[in-house]
Amino acid sequence: MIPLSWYLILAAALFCIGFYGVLARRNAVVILMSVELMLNAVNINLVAFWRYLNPNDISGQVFAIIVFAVAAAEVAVGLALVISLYRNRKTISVDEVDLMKW
Amino acid sequence: MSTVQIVFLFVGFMILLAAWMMVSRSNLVHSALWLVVALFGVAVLFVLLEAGYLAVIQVLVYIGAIAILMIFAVMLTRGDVESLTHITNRYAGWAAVMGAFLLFGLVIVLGQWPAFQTTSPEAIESANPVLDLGMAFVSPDGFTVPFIVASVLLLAAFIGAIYAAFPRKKGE
Amino acid sequence: MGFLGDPIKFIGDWLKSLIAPLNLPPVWETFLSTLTSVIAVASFGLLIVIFLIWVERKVAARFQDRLGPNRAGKYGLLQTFADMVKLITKEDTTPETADKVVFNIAPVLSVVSVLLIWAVVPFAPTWFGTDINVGVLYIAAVGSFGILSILMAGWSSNNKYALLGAFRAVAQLISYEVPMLIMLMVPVLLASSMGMVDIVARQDMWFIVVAPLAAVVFLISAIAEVGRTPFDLLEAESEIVAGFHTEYSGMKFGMFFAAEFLHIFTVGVLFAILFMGGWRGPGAEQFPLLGMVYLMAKSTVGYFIAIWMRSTLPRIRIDHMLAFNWKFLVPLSLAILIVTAILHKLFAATTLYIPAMLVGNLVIFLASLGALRAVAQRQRKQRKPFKKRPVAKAA
Amino acid sequence: MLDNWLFIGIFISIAAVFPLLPIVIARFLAPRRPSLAKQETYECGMETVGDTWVQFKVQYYIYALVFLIFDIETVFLYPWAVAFDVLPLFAVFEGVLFILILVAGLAYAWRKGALEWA
Repeated sequence: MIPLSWYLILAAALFCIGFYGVLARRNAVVILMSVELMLNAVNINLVAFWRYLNPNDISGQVFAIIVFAVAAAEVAVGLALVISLYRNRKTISVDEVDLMKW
Repeated sequence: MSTVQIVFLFVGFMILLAAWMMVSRSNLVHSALWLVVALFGVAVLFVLLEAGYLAVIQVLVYIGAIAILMIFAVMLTRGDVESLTHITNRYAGWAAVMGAFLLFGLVIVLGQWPAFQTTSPEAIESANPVLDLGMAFVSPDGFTVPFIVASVLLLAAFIGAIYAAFPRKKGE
Repeated sequence: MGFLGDPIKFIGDWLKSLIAPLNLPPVWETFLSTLTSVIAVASFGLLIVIFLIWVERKVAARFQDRLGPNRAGKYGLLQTFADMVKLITKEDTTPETADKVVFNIAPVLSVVSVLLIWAVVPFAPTWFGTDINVGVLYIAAVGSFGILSILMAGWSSNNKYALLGAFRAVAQLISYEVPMLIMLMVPVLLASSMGMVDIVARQDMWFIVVAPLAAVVFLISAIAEVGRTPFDLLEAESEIVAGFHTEYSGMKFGMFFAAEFLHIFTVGVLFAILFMGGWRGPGAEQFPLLGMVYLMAKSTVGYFIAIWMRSTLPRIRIDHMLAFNWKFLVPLSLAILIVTAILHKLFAATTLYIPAMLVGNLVIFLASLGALRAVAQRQRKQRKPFKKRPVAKAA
Repeated sequence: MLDNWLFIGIFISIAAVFPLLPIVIARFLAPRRPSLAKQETYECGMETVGDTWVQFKVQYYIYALVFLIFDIETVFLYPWAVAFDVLPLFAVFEGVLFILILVAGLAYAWRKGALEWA
């Protein structure tokens, strides 16, 4: 069988790639995609913990499903804001959205 | 090396490659398609973890809905011409350093945790995990409150997203 | 029993005896037997398309008072092979500006998405590809690859019509997936399982009897998922050239075409499994072959209705079609789900079960008819009076 | 359980090979005489004007959004439907409540006119 550590390292690497994407990219849509990657990394961890440490308690899966719901809500509102931003400012580059600085 | 391990390594490599391509492509649609590959890989991991229901909803929700939503959003915003030339902001180098540092730290911290050494899981006793899931969602000593709160959260996201995305009528 | 009793088992045993002397490790044996059954199921799916294309052309021709294909072979049976040869030897052009990789993946993905459904179809009591305990949701999930393939095809063509067609297609497909998902829940609820094998096994009473409205709504939304007339806004030849596959030619176009034909029959198969008892019928338990015949015969019901609708109804305008879905089918399907759930809980295993279900369905049906009537009357009142146009005089 | 999924894993690869075969065969059999006119974007013989990436209506996004919300709803409701026979009556009403809360969202979208195409 696969050791638990493989899953955890893979999830950590995926999380870090998403983290880099969030910090480095300028395009708001890609930032949201990177957030999805991070949430998926978390989900891998949750399910791996459920499977390896406590497989006969269903709460690990329930938690993962709640993460699904949260991810969907986040993406729906996030993209709606991006579209609204584009409509008003004609850009979705987060570098140029600096109204709050004034 | 068992067969399952080879499958895992292959899928894991595919996920990381796809994730990296996703954050480094300048073409936004390509980014979204690489995201789909990565998400599909995660679904395969769920299968390996014997969480079939999660694998299926991973495909249904992420590939069927979220990826489509992403591509629609890309099309609606047309992409900045500028961002095709330099796709990262000026902190990209620092972000890479911080990401690598984070990965390093995570692996170190995880390595000191005793459960990190777990190699083989116990068998799942439940005959039908999906049924257990359904019971857990609605039984009073289970997850009734999260179940209802999830629907309220979705309602809030629904209304909020429509309010934000829908163009205002004049005088509103 | 021998060959006629259970041909698949017969052939399987024969194949096993063939590889037995090789003394392969058990992993390889599992792999080989799985591979064989995969190839069997998948090629059955693809071979049946060749036949279906002929059937559909014949039936559609009869609706239009034509003969249909009748030159190539007896009754034109070889027509599809002729078409295949034609498609294979046609030049395959790729537009210069297209995104080549995505452009080439899309048609393959579209066939894969339909073919994957066949992995969980129970053909007969002991014949099924695999029985995963999330079968119904699996069907919905692989459908999302089809949606993705359309988006990929439309975007990578770098053609305004293709992109527009893809967007309209996806808007339609995701809209009609909502009532389909909700209606798939009704058999799951009645059978208390998501496995396709279980769902068939629990249908001592066909589910179409206890949930007729659910069956109808499922069929409508599933046909819309395929994108055939009257829901063929994906292609809409007269409006957006040929929709998302405008730029495709040769065999790649043929793949989209095959996927569509296979999909429409798959809808019939799913309808038969979920609502009409699948392979169940007299004698099917003893002779799996008979079960297969029953399943195919039942599948033609949904399939025939789809062809019938295609050759009878005109295309629906896109705003009407989406409004029909969101303002009628989705609320209706939610109402059906709630009523079915409550009635099933209250009356299951009592003698009143079937009458109660039927009354519940009838009430929803009448209420939805009343709602449609009220809307139609209101629209009629709002409409401006019709102006008489001058009629050209006969010379 | 993994055996069942092995079947699907192999099925995916075979299902990808099957449609690839005729395409590859066609590559060898079909003539290939590319010319500029053939490889142009086909827009009914007209020359293409402007960028392909035209501005789309926000309506498409709204439909995808409603779809996403209902998708997640089914994720919660399918386990409920599977466990249906063993659930007590109040649990049935919990599921109904879950549906009704989301119907409120649909009603909002309807009133706001977000479901209109035009």
